[in-house]
Amino acid sequence: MKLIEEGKISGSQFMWLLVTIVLPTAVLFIPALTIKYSGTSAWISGGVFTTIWAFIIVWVASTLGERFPGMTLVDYSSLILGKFPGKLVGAFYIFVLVLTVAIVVREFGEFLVSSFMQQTPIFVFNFLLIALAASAVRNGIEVIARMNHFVVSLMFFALIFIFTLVFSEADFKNLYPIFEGGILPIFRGFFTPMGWAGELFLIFILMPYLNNYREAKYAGYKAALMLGVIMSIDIVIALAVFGQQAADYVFPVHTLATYISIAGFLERVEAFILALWVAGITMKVSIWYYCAVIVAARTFNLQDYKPVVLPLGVICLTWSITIFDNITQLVEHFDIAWIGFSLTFEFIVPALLLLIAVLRKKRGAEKGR
Amino acid sequence: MFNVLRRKLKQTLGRNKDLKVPHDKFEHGEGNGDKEKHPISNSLEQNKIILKEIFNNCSDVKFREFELGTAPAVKLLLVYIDGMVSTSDIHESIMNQLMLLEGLMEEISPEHTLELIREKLLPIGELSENGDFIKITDNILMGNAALLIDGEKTALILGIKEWESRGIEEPQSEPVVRGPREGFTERMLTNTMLLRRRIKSSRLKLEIKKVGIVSKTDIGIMYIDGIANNKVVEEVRKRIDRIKIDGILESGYIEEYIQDDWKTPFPLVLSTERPDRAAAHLLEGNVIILTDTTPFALIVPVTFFHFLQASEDYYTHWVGTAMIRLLRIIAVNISLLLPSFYIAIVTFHQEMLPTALLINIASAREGVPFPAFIEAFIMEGTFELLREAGIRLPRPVGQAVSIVGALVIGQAAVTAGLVSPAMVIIVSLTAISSFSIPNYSGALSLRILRFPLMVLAASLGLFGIMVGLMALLLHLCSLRSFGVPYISPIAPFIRSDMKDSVIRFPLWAMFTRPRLIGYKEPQRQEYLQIPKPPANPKRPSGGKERDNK
Amino acid sequence: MVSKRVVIIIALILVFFLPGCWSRTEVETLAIVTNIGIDTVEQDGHVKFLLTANIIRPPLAGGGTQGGGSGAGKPVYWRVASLGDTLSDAERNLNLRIPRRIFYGHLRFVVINEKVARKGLADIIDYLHRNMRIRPRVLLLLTPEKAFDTLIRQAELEPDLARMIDEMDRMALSRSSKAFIDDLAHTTGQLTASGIDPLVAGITPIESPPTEPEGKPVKVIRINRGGAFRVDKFVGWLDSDEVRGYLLGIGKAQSGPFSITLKPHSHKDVNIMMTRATGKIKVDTDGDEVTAVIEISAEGDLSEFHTTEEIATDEGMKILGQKFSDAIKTEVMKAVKKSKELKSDIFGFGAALHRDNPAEWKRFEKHWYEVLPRIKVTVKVTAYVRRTGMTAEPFKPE
Amino acid sequence: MYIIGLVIAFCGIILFEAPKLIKEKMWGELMAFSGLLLFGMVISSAAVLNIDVPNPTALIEMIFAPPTKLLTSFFE
Repeated sequence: MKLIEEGKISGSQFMWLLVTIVLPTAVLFIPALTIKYSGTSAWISGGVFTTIWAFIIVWVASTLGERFPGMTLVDYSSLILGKFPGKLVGAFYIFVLVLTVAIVVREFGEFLVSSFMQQTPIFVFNFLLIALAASAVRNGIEVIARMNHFVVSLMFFALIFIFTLVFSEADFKNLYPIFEGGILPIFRGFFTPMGWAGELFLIFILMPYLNNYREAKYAGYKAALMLGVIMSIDIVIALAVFGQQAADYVFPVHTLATYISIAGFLERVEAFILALWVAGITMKVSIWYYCAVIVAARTFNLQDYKPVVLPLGVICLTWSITIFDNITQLVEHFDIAWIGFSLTFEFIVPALLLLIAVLRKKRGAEKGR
Repeated sequence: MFNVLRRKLKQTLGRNKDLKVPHDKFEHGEGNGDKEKHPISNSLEQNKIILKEIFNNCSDVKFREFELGTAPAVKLLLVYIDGMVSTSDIHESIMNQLMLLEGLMEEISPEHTLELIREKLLPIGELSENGDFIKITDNILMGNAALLIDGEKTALILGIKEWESRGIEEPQSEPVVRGPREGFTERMLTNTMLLRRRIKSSRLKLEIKKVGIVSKTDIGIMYIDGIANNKVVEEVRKRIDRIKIDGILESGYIEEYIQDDWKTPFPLVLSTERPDRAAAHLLEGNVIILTDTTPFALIVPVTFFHFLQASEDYYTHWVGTAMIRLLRIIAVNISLLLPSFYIAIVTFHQEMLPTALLINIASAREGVPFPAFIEAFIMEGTFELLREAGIRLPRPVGQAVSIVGALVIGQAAVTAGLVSPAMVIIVSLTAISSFSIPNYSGALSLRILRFPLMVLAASLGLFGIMVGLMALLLHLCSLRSFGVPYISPIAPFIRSDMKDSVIRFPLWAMFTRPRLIGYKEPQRQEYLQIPKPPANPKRPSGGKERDNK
Repeated sequence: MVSKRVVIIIALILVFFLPGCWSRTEVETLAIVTNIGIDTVEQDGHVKFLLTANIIRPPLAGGGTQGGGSGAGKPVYWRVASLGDTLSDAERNLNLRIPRRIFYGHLRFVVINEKVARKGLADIIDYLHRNMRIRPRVLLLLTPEKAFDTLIRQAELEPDLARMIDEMDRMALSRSSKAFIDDLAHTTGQLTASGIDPLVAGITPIESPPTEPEGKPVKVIRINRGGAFRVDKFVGWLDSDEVRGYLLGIGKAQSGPFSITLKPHSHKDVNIMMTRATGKIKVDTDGDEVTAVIEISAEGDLSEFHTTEEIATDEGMKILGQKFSDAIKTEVMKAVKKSKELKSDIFGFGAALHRDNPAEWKRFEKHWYEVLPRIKVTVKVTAYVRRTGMTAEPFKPE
Repeated sequence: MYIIGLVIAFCGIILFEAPKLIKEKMWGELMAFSGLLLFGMVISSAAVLNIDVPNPTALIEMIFAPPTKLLTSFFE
């Protein structure tokens, strides 16, 4: 089966792509959402549990990918289920990915409008973000992977910058008591970040672009671990500095950045941090967008994926503005419906596919590459 | 676009239809795949008429007729361009030989005149035969002399090129404190000599091509066989062969035709005036393209970091160089971003400034009638104008310009209330930073990009800047120079190449060539040649002393 | 293809010029507010907020040519106030007389009137938190007089009140640990968390005798107390010693002079300068009884010695250490006593119990403010005097 | 007003992609392109003209909110 784009990425580029798939929005939203339910043990649900969950997702995705080397989810679903159901799965995933792009764009637009530029219409931010991502997507996965290398370092710099500079304000007494209400609240708090950790399911679509597909599993595990560590630190620092109050902030990490003050000189840096974060979000949107485009191209059996980039962009942009009426609806959506929805497309459908593939002994041809 | 050019060219060149030999055939010289032959006849008169017609109205082309021997006298015609050949050679090695040594002639039959002249009479190193008008014309135009012999269907081409050229001087565009003072000159053979003197290896190859339908400029492709990537060399050949243009006057012409992407503001080809730099790049596996008539050599493939390197970096201590490299990277950022950063902060993110500074800026801006963006635009524009004026003007006037300029972007503009003092600082810092980028075309691209970024900053603040930077990053990541990713040691990340990008490692640690450029023979030196004190430092010369006893 | 792309790029650039840049504001169109004061006023039977703001006057303040010291004659800040039904309303009502956009990005502190605080801080905190320009670092202060009046008091040595309070917070107050200014984030955290109550720095307005030759008396402020809260309502003041006791208890005291009596004199005759201190609170329960242990360890240097005894001995230092720890203990106990009196859990005994024993905390949480006065608090102090300064033995006049 | 911008934008997109596709006879791509673009046109014009169209998140909420609530209620 011929790939639509012949771009190839290395194992480490793949790993960083996976990190970017999750990190930029997760860092912004997860602390508040987990602390809300799990309180002081939020770092267990947001860090430890999510890592385990991410491992499961990576295992399912890369096992399927190794079974059908060189194929994306859409390709082997029609191999496993037959032609028409396979296309149906493809159509479902186009919907999922386009919607996710729209939601991610909306999230970040909301963040920008509410914390930096209140007078600017959200359309401007969404439009620019999607326009940037669209041009990145048209340039192909290799360019995205290369950009991502750059951007990941910027994001890490921003995070380390925030974390180290507010460290002196952290009061680790705020982390106690652990396991206050037993295990249940921890699980409850885990449901929201679960959707984020599960985003690693994009391995399904990106794996064929890997130089050596056997590296996918390892890279996935590494990315999952890295994400777990970052999320734990993120939640711990937010808790330690603000205590339970962190749950009331919409964007605790941003508030952390506003709280930085070193010697009365190094302060008021949040706009700078924001600027670095724009890069991360652009990359995240680009990767999701790319996956959406590839899935669409595979589902419609196209030779060239470029023609569908702009139409999908229009849909993403429109949805990014119309899907939610206000920011609370967005947060609530993550809290309720998204949990079930993300579980379905990130885990249940792929796991079922894997199960059926194993039962029907379907296997892709090993390609001599 | 190119087709149009070619068509136009053909039209203009093909107008002179009444010539016996169509004029444009001569213009499509060798290397153009022109298979048609235009042999000369054995009648000297005939040939002379044709040549005269070809060189109609070319007063500097000299036709000198003379005779060889006494019985039977053979008519000879020497054609050359005055000023491009060595007059002393004409007099002593040619005329003197042929006209005065007539006594020899009697022994030889007239059928062998050509062999005789070629083998016995002309003491000239570079000598060839040719029987085709096109080739002969080309050779005359190149500065060779053609000797036509009555009764022979071939002419002798005498390589006696000599013309005035500038001596080797210190390069103006890339001065150094430490390092060789030699620079390339306008004469290509001098330049190849300068490189050969640095790399005395038979693996250093030179391929000469003629480019330019009218100008027929010599283009030399130099590379070290076995180090340079064959594909790159092949690609260079192909791209140079593809150039169909009337004339090449500077290597910039070549540059524009061979770079991978015409839209980018970034230079995808490095140009240098310094033979040491060119030699260093040859050793790394790059290909050098020399152009006759210009001292600027082109280096391909390049990456973005090449534009932050100066040849001096490798001659001074590595710690200092490492620091200077970092400084240059900061300078790149300042020269690209500082004005837009100022605009963004002053018009959008005022909370980022320390209170005291904000108050100062606010009070300084109190009387300024323009928004910060217009203010910045005026000042940056003024500065660019001044800089341009300073370069173009003759030196004495240039100084006057700089004095006026200092007044304009200095005190006077502030006192007049046109701009705020902070803006003056911003502009001057930007200017200084852009001067500290070693490569002119690299700095130029940053200067261009500064303005769109300012627009973005003025409309969307830091977010706008970041959007601009992301677009820039996207562009940089998609660029390639002869197949090599433009920002290569960073993205894609190549650990072994980091030694010569952001900072420079000591020379002994740079034991590999850049992976994407000189990958054929990656190792360039012995491993671990770390300089060390002598093995037994306690007794540096103890052994000898004992011997004396 | 090519020309099309160029057209698109040009169009994009033009698009940016069109909308006139939504969030753009030039610096000179900003009214930079450095501090605000919040009062309530009764008008027509309604309680309205009186928002007082100090706004910087840029032409007077900076410019480089003017020295910082000449601030006494012409104040660099400008006090304006306006009424409103809510604080946001009052904020925008300021613009009925100010031609510039009110800019909170450089807000340094908020002064709240004592009476307002007695009714509850939650509304004010909500206003401060929702505004994206106000950062969590903003300092909170309580004033017994009208905040409107406090904001026109003179800042000496610094050009304006905001910088004065800022420097006090950063440099001066920790020298004695007798007062402490907390910021918005912490206060909010303590307000919303259960089992801990905030303590907000308090201002004492005073009229100081002339501070310049041939000057008039000046109205200044002094930060020398702390307002204790129960949940979000102000309940009473702690004086400066009690504030230091509180700071020692929660481990935030850094240094400070402790005057102690070595001999049964009528006056204090020794001073020990605390150089470092840590404090920890542990709370446990025994049936219905709650016990709290405050563990403090401190170090100090001898900084003044008014008797003639030989003290530079190991024994002497131990005696001094004992006295030093007694002094600390007294101060902490005073603060604890006050906390119990006011029924304000500023030490966070409840939070400590919650931390150490969440199950027990559940039992007491509902009626914690009744339990609070009954808590048995013991203070354990280990204090050492390490050095004697530049002289060892006292000078003996002979 | 906005609808004019929208029309210009869509014209731009069509001019940008379609000619090449037609020239290279990529009919499948053209179909996919026009189908998706038509959908985009419909929803974006609806958004601009303030016409209510079914919202994807509303759909998701309708399907997934009850089971999710059931799931999470076990842990509260």
